[in-house]
Amino acid sequence: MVYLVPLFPLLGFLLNGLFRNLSKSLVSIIGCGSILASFVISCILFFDVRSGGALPVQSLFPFINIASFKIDFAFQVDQLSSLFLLIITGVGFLIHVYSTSYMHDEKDEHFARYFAYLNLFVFSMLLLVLGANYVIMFIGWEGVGLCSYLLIGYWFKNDSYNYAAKKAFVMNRIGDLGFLLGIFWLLSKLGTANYNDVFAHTAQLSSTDITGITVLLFIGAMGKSAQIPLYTWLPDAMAGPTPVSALIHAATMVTAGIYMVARSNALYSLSAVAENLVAIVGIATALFAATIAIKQNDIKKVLAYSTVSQLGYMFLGLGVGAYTGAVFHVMTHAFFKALLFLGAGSVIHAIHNQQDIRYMGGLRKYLPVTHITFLIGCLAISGIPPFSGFFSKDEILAAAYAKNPVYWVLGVIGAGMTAFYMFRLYATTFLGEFRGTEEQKNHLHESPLAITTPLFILAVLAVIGGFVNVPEVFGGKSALHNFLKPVLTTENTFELTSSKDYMLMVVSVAVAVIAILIALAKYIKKPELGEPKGLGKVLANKWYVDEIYNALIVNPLAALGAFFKNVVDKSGIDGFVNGVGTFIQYSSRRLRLVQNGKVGSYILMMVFSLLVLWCVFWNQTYIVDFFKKLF
Amino acid sequence: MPIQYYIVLASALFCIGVAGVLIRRNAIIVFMCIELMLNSVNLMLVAFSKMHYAISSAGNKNMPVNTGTDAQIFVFFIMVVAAAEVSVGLAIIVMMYRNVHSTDVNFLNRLKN
Amino acid sequence: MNAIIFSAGWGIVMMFCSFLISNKSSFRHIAVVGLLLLLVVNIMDTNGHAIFNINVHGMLAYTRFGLFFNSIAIASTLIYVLLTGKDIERLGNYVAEYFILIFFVLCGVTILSSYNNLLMLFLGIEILSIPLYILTGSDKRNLKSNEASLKYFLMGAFSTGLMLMGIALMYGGTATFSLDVIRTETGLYKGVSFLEIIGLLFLMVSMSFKVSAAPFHFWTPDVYDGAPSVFTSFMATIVKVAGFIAFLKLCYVRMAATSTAIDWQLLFAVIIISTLLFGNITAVFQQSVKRMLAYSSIAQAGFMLFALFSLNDFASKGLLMYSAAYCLATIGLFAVLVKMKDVTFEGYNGLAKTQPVLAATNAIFLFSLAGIPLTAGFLAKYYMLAAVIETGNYIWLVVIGVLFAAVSVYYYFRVIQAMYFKTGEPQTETITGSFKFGLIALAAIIILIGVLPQYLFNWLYF
Amino acid sequence: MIALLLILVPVIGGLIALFIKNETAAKPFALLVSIITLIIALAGVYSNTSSQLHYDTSWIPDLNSRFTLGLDGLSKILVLLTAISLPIIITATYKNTYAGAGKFYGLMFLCQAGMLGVFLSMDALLFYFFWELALIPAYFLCSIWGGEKRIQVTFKFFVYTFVGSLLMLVSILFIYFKTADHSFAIQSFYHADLSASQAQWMFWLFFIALAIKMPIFPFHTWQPDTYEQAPTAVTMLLSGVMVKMGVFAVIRWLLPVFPAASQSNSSIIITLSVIGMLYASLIAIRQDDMKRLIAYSSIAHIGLMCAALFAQQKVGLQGVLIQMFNHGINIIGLWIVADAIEKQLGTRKFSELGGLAQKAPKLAILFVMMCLANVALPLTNAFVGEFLMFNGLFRYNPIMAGVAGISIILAAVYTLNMIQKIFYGNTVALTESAHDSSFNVNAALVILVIVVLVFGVYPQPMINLTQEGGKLFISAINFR
Amino acid sequence: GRICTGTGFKRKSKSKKRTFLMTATEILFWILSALALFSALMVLVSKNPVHSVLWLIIVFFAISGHYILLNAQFLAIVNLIVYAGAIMVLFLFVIMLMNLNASVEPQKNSLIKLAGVIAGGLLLFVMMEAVINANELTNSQAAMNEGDIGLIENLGKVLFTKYAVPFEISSVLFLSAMVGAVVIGKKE
Repeated sequence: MVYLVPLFPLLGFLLNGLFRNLSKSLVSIIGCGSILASFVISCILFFDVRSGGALPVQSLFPFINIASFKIDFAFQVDQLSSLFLLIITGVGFLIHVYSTSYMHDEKDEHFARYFAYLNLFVFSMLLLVLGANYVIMFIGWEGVGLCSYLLIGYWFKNDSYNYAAKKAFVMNRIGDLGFLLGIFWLLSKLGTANYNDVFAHTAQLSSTDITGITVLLFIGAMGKSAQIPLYTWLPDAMAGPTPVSALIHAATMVTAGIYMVARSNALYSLSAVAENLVAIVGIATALFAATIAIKQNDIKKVLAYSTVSQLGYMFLGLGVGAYTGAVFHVMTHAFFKALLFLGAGSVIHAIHNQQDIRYMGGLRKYLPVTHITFLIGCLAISGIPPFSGFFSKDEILAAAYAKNPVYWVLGVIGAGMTAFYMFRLYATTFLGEFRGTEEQKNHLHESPLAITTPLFILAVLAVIGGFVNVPEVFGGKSALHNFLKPVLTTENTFELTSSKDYMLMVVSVAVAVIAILIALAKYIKKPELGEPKGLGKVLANKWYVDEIYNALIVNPLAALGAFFKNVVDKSGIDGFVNGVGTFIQYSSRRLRLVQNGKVGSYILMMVFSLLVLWCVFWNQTYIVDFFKKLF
Repeated sequence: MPIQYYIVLASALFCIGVAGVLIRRNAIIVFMCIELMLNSVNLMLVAFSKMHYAISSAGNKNMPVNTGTDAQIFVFFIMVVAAAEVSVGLAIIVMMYRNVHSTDVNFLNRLKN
Repeated sequence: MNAIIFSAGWGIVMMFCSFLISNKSSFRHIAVVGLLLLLVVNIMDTNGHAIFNINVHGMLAYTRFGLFFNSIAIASTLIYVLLTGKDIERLGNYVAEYFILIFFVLCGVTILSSYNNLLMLFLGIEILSIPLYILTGSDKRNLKSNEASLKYFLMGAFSTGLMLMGIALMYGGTATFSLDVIRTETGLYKGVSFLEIIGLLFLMVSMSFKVSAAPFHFWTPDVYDGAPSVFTSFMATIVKVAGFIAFLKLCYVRMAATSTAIDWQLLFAVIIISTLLFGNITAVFQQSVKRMLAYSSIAQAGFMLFALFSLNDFASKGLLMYSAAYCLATIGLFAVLVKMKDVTFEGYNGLAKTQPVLAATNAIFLFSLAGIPLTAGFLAKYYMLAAVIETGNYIWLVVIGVLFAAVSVYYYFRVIQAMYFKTGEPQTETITGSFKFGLIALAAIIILIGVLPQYLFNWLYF
Repeated sequence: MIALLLILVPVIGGLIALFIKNETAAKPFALLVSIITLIIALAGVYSNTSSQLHYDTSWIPDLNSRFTLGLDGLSKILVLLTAISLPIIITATYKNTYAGAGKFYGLMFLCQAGMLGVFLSMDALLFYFFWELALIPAYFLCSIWGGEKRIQVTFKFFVYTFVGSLLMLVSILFIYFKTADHSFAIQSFYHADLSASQAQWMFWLFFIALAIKMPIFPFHTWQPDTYEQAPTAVTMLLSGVMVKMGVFAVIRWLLPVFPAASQSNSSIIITLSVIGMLYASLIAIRQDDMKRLIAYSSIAHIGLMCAALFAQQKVGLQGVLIQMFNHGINIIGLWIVADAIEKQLGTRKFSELGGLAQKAPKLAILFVMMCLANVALPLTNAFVGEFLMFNGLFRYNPIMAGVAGISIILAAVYTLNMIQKIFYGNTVALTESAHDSSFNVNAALVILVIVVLVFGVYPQPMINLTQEGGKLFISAINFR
Repeated sequence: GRICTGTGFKRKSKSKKRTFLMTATEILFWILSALALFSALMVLVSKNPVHSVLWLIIVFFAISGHYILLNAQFLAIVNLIVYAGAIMVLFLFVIMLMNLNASVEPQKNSLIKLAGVIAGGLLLFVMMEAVINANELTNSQAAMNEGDIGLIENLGKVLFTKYAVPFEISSVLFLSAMVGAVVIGKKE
């Protein structure tokens, strides 16, 4: 019954996609229903796994079955994947419900198209998670990339959106290339891509192999999970409808990289190089994105960069071997980041697609539910106990400390920045006075039930989500940890004295709280954000990374293409080819003048040719030798 | 007489003929030079015939030999053919003269390139 | 022997007809009858039924090869007369005489295909040439025709002079005119006489002249261009090919024998390259199809020279193959060309629209000349290349030849482009149904040979 | 018998079609013939009785060349492609009007016959015959019904390929004389004993012909012009099938006949191919003309095939075998859309198009599908092929594979460019009045999309089909 | 006259010794050769075609003289009759008919003339090479005024036995020449 999980979204996609002019209500029912169905099944599966351990690998049919290797279209449901199934289908369902109302203004066929894309996305994501080998994972991997492309460019009339979509796809493609090469490496060394076989035969791989494979795979993760240097697509991806951002660019797709690394922990744990790379890239991204987030004015951009930064945290966790922590954070992050995005969506919805926080403020009284839930989200992401974010982030930081205190320090700084920009956002959006136009003000209203319900549910999850993995220090028994143990075999276990552990927590929380207070103090006093200058300007312009990329990679390539097209191809190669023809014509025009129509000269030439023949004969030996040498 | 003398003489005549063909423009003179070439060939052939005759007769003294007759017959045929050629050639030259009142080989020069 | 006597005899018969019969068109029919008869007796001869048993004293030697070539030549002439006979009649009031001369030329051809003595070679060449001087000039009021015949005559006579000098020197070296010399290792003529080599050099030149191999080809374009198209067709095909057969025999016997002292292959390589060069390159820029065909005939000669270059089984078979393919295609092309009022490339513009049959058949003939597969021309070229490759060395020569073949496509396809892809109002003479039928039949033969050459090859064992 | 029928039916059908005067009669007839051919091909693909699949009769005993046709795993896949492509092409261009449609379709069939012959023939001389036979009709098709610059462009195409094939002929002849029994039979060719240096020379003579046909990097310039000028139906045939002749010939003839030489030259050729991939992709990014863009993308894809072949890995070979089919299907789909757009709006310039998705949603969806196949997205047919080919290349040389891999990124760039510039964005003056594609176009595209998805999700049948061909090739390599 | 026998070396040494005692044959040989060459040159240089013809006739006479020296009387006679008699008269006749007297012929420019001379000279050189390299000739003689192969009796016998076929075939040549002359010459 595993195959049912992806089957329902697929059906939903086909129904909504092929019959384009269904009524909105029907579309919504199909769209949400399919996800709900697979959610139910996922739950069943989850509890099966919980009780009976991982299910056996189910092979549907041979996908590529040739002499050198055999790749099945197989599904693998174990602790890890079942957990992700829950997250995907659960959060996915909520967001579908949310979308029914959020996208209600769209034309019928576009509405259907939207849900078709969304279902297709869920399908590919499930494929990614369920796949029992890297190839199937890669199929889902590129599938989700495609869906994000389609959904970012959902409003295809707007060219800038299309560019954003294209950028997302291409950057993902860069990562995918790395992923693909990694798979090739695996196949050429082990002749298999099944997780179980690979992890069983890691012994056959030399250290270089492992490092190469893991690094290549991680490049794939960089692309998908928006890590330095391939992160720039994610903020632009905010061009898509907000629910999409919530689902794809916050809750699920971007965590695919974490899933992949966690899934192949057996490999990563064998290569120190790879682990450090992951950790460093992770922490670097976390800080870098956080700095940028501080100066963004677009509500979704802020959230986007915070997502990038949070993903950085997760990779930090992976890098330091706290796989559970990372997965844990994925879960909690899914809750609160989805919550935040949906909240932002509700806000945007309320004030007619205004996304700039400079023209918001004082929404507290207009959107109470949104306000509360959003606040919860902020607290959760800032890591304030007892909200879910606290537990997951704390686990990562603790592991980081155990690995290398420097990581921890940086992590805490990042946490502080996170708290700061989140509450900057909160304050400028909900507190103070409304700074928008009058008629916007008049239309301000709380969003309908279809929007608020998901907010509410997610809020609840964001609050209690953390308790699934209460660490021992609080007398918890880190349930998730134990649950995932069979998969995350190489989790590196560290011992911290409980006092030190407490100390770490206190410090991080304190930093967060201080940051929050500063933010509130700063932005309640003067919520108007002036033009940034100095460093602020640089941050506001995202460290000019896009510009640098354009200058260093995009434009040179374009120029090269133009050079090839206009110079090398036209004048160079084709010029040469045509040149041969022209040369023959020219020589023809010259040579025919020999035929001057005078008998005398004809005979003269005959006589001379006779003499030439004579000379050839006279020197025949030399000439023949010459040719012998030549050929 | 040493055969070389004859070869040289005939070749000389031949080459004079060739040169004549090359440097004269009057079709008739050119044609005459060609005839001169033919005659030099004839002379050479006869010389060779006698040379081979001498050789083979030296080979066997007592009985008469007729080596070299072929060459003289050949000369005879050359003359025959030359006569035929002359009749046609002169006819052509006359035809051309009728049309353009010239026997200059370069006068008609429409066919070129 | 049959062919020689009958061709000469039928010529004389027609001489009498010429003043007995006044109706022009009847001569054509008589000629056709004669040619058929000729074909029959020749095939009889091929199968060993000689009508006259004459002691030729080794002047002539009959090989199956030569006789088979006779059949090809006669058959081609037959097709030629059938296709273009009418146009010969449009050429003044000496119709009978033209046919007579054609028969005499055939007599020369048959001599050349079976000569075994330099004297016969000389006579054959002359019998071949003298009627051609006249046919070239047969359009008496036309200055081009006059010029052509004068040039042809003067240069022809000159080359005859060279040939005779060559023969004389060879005689000096070997004391005989017969082709097969008894080369004793003892006595006077031991080894290879230098005189003979020089003589062969002269002979080579004059034969190259006859087959219009560069750099002795200069007469060809002018003469072919100036002569009346109907006779150009005849000259360019049967006569030229006959020259090749004679040359081939010379190579087989004398040059092969002297090859110890002189590397004939090298000399031929020089001649081949220059021939391909002059023929192909110069043809590219021509404006008149007729003159283009003249140059193309030089180019084709370049390919036939491959046979003389590599004297092996492929060579002789291939030369026959080539002569058949080349004759048929060229005759067809000229048959169409004669019907065109304007023989420049522009004259052919849009022929496919007005005269689809002419255009289609013409295209097939051109394909054959260009050596596109499924036509006889391809197999012909194939054999030539094969012959050279079989000799093992001079592969680069093959590559060069192939490249020039590609160049040849350029000018052949210009005609096709004109006929099919360009628009225009081509002016043609009135085309009779029978003429179209003849063309189609000719094209069919070419295709047949190209697809199933075996039917031709079954004859080719000798 | 089937093998013979496969050639006879198009030939006869074509010859008949040549003489059909009026258009209304010609089109149904053409469709009929093509479908009959397809049925025969399917029968051939699914039958395993060698008496059916092989045909052998004396042809030119004098040259020791026989009329030998054989339908093995290698040729089956391509025969299938050839047979499928024609009905689709005819359907897709059913509404186009050609002056003298009868001749048009007649020539199409002759061309098809030639290509089928190339794929089937097991005799070198026969192979060469069909090789040329396929070329001539294509030449006429392009020159008569092509665009305004057709004559020069097509002539360039013809001469270019003709030079190549003549060089190939020289090589074939040379090998012929080196075979033990002086025959053109493929097996004796595989056993011909050439000295190393000879093999080198002949290898290059042979390869150049194929390189021009495929085309490989420095020999490619004829292709964009020809594809641009030729009538789209013909372009489909050329790019969909004829290009495969080159790849096929490499597998069937070049590698087995010159194993050593192909080994020693593989690095050069792979480098060339990879350069060509990047080069073509970069140019494609800068194209403003839809047809030229597709042409260049085709060059890139073919480059990958060639590289994968000369990597000489079983995996890569397997990929090439199925990719030949897939690439044919995909590119035909792209051409169909290009044709539909050009026929409707009269331009192929991106700069003059835009926002078509609003006016022609069906076309947009189908086109996007084809494009995804073109960028080898998983679950489209191309993915499997490229996956295997890159895999083979990787086994040959990881760095090379990495460099070549850049082209899949670039492919995404130019393909998405194309989609965006034609279908997305706001409508422009030209596309304001546009309407959706006609039924026949949709039908053809839908068929293609189904093929794309089916073989994308479940490629195993095709793999099984080609396994045999792979074996043949591998064993041939192991001969000496 | 005297019959030269013996090897060329002896002869040469003899002639070296007593050059003042040349035999009549030798004297005649040298005179005739000189005459032939001189008048052949005159054929080229003389402006007036008629003169060229006359010079050419003299050349033919000289050559006939050589034939007689070589004891080929038949050819000598035929040469006189056919060439000097028939052919040259025909030439003369045509020239008269067109009254091409002196200097109607436009001269070629001297460059071409030079080229022609050079070509002729080089050709001569080539043939000299042949003579020098043909070592079998070093000491071979052309039998002067002896041997009866050149007599009509012998020639006739051979001509009508061994050479009957070519003889007959040459008639075809004459026929075609005749027809040709008619076709070309006759007024329309």
